Amino acid sequence: MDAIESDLVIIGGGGAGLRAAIAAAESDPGLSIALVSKVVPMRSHTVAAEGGAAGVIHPDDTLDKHFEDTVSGGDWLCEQDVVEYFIGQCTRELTQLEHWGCPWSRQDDGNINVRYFGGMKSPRTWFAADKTGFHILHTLFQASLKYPSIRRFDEFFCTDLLVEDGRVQGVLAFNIATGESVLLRCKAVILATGGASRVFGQNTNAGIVTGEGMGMAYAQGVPLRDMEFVQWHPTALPGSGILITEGARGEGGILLNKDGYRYLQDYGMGPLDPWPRPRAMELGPRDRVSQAFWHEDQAGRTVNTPNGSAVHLDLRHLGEKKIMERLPMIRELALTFAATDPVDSPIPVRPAVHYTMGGVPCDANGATPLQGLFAAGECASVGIHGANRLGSNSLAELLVFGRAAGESAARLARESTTAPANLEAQANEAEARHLKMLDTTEGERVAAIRAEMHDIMESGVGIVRDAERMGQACERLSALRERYRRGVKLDDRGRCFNTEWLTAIELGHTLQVAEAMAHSALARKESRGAHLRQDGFDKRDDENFLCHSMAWHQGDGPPRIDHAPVTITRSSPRERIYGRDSQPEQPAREE
Amino acid sequence: MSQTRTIVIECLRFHPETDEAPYYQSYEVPFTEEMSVLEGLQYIKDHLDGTLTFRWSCRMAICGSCGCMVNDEPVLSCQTFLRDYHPARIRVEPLAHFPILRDLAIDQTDFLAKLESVHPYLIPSTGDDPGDQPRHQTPDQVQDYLGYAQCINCLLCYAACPQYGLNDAFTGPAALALLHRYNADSRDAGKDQRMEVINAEEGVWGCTLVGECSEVCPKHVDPARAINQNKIASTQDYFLRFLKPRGRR
Amino acid sequence: MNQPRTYTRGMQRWWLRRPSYRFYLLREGTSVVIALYGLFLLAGMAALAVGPGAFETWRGLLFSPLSWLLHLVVLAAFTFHAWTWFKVLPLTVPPVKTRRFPRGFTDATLNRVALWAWGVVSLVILVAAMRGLQ
Amino acid sequence: MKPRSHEPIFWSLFGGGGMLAALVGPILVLIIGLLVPIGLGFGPEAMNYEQMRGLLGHPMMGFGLAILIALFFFHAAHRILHTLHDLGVHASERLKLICYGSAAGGSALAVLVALVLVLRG
Repeated sequence: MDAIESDLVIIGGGGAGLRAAIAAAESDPGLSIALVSKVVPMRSHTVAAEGGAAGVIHPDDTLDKHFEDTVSGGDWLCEQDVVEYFIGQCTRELTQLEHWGCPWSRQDDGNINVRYFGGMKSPRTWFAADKTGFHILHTLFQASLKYPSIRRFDEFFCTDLLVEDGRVQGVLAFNIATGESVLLRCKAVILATGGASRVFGQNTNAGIVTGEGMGMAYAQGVPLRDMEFVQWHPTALPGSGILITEGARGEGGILLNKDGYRYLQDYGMGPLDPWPRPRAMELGPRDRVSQAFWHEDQAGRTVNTPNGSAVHLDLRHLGEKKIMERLPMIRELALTFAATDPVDSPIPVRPAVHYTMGGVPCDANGATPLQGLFAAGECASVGIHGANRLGSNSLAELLVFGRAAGESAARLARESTTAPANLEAQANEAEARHLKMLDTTEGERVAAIRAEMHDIMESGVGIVRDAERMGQACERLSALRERYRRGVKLDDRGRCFNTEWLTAIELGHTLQVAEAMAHSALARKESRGAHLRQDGFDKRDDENFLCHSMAWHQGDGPPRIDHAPVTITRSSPRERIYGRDSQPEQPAREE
Repeated sequence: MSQTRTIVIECLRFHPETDEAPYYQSYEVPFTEEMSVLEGLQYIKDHLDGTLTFRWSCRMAICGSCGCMVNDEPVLSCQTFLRDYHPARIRVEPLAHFPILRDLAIDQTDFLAKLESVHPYLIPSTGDDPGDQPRHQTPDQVQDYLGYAQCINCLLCYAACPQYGLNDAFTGPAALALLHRYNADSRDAGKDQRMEVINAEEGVWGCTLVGECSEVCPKHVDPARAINQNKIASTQDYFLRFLKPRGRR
Repeated sequence: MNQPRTYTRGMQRWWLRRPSYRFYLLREGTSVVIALYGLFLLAGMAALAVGPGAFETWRGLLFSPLSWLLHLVVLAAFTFHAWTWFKVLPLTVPPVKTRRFPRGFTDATLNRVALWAWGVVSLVILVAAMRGLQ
Repeated sequence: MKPRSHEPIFWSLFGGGGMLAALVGPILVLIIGLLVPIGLGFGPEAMNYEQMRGLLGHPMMGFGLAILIALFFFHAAHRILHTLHDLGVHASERLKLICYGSAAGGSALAVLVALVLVLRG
């Protein structure tokens, strides 16, 4: 097995990984940095983010408002000290991107333009038309090319963290093209592997968002935090799950049921007038808007499409000029994937899984409970999203905490004096375990196990949950993991570019993440943010559940769930009100 | 669900461990109205033949992973639909002009090296320190380069460019368009550094304006325009360099 | 780390792969006709310089029916060249001086300008020739 | 540092020839090759020896035509060289010399002839 020495290994080449790499390279040019990703960095899922990134810059906006929106949006499950740090860094990071060349949309006078997103008191979302993630990712990738100390390992698939003496000291990866394994020795590792939305069938995410980064940490005894909080984005295309940005509503789009009625007014986000205004109606938070869809669907007031029920997202009143200026990709996506031109007709949309609020717990420096391991981006649970993430906070998160993790990991690597451990035995054992899969001739196909996982999660751990169905999901996942262990039958036995094999390894991690989600959900006997129960626990219960869920890996068995306290600094839990409380004197959009 | 029909997908196959040369293999794939070529390939991988290898990720035409040749046309397989070919069979091959790694997956290292060669980042003029404020840039100034900033690096333009196929030293459409994107940015002052890339034989002069790069670009980047405008720039630079003060090349 | 073995397909008869490639080669091929026509004009000039006899031979060649038919082909080639030339012209013209063309100035505008220029120049030459070469 | 290409010289000549061939080529072919021979709009004596001597004896016309022919040659030399590359005959130094050399030779000849015509008046 080849071994490569570097000071720092970053797993994942998306927004968080690239930002971390640049931060590490800038903080110490002498440091050797390995950026390892299973895809070439610009293919990472950051590329698909559409609407924008939050940063206080509008004259009406304040850091306090950003704090309040984030904490109330997260239903008070946020780490408030971390949120405090976060809101203070966002604008600086978005400005940094501007200096690197990001083509932010501008006002006529050349200043940065911002738009409203759901749950915001003031316009705060920096955007680059409706391809914000695309522009951020490419800007970061291209900027990263300036730093000779960043060595990229494109299309290398990481499978295991190697821990010795209680510290992460290496990573086992496979070069996808050749199938050869490589041992990446290092003094610190940053996980920047993204979320796990592909645990569900109906999702807005790329095929690579499979949660194996979380799985790798989990397998090493790091708990997964708040995994029950899964975000459904309210507007995705039925069937494909392709995302229609919240920016569409930020620009003035409205949601209609089959009777052409703006149903959100019936779900605590009204009254309708005056419109538009912030934190109301279509500018409500994602959890509430998605949950309202579920109720409309139950009541039979949704539209039937060949791919299931939907409601209408109507942009017609914006006019072609504004749609082409602000939402050009949305128009293209609707035309290509839904045969609908939003200039002429409403787009059919429905909720789909979009984001994993939980993940590997870490502090504001990205440090996880495991020595030498840092996390940033969607795979991390740094604590700013709580029970429901506000749109635009995740792109800002990538930058703020990508940089923080990069700098602190660099510091650790620089100061580390421990002699390199002997990792060969561990690496060889892990490699042998993965290679053994190539010899399995009995068992089920990858696709069959994956499809069943989707079915279990969709039916058991959906938008609205109850103990019975969550319990069934837990049992079925346990059985499914057992079937996975018994063997996955591969058609492909070669080493070169064997994506079937790597997908099978990946699926092992994904199944564990799914299990952590289901068990965490079952253990939370209340409703909060995106976790909505119908079985008598339909209210928030601050007395018993104002706390994080922690899922602990237990080998082949189901996870152990316990709870950890939440840091509250200056905002005590209150009722979470949208609609009627929201500054009716202030117009939501400027023309 | 809409009605299911069947289409024959013929895929180029090549496995570096066992095959001397590529061959074709056909699969019968049931499909519905909204199924893309990518979903057809995924059906094959999931249900018929797990050895078929291809790249994909976002399935919404933004990550640039899934480019391939469908009936000799470079396309993103995620936004190309099986219904448009039925009842004829379709032939799916890896992107033309690139070395084949395996089946539909090509080796993109050459492109990545070219991307890096064009200094694809903002080079501000010295002494221009915006501090912690964003620079100003009017919507019109954004428009000057925004079109060229839409490239998703899907490589369809390279697969459409016979000049790249004939001589892979050519820097090629996407990389040169990206170069132009930064040159056209009002915040940038790095033209001189990039001129060397433009002026080289393998720079803009590798292009004979076949024009297909712009035709096949799924994001309407128009690399042909970027390259050919820079032929004028390079020509000016060639003749006017003698007039420039010494020290500036 | 080992480099993976790859397979590179050749460019044999690449122009058969797409109709647009054949169109491109046809476009490039017009240059042969342009060269031959240049030679033909040069021959006429040279004949003119040599003397009346030589020029009459050249003019006789020009007035032969075969020449007339060949000139039909030459005209087709030149016209095709002109069409393709003007079509790609907008791609090669950078926005000069002002950095930006005025709003509404598109490729189609430039194509129209080129077409008008072509028409005017052709008309002027035709009228001049009809006046001067009687 | 990548060596600078000398293509701008040849590309400029190619571009000039292409532009002229597009702008005036079709009408010249139409007049000289098609209309004059059949006498459409022109008399039977159009383009006779005397007339043409008079016309091309003028420096503007004589040298003008020579330059037009020269640019046609360079336009063609450039495209032919690249098309040969497209067809698999790669541009060696010798091939470049042949292509641009012939164009240069033809151009020199055209200018020489024009000079003779102009000097003789």
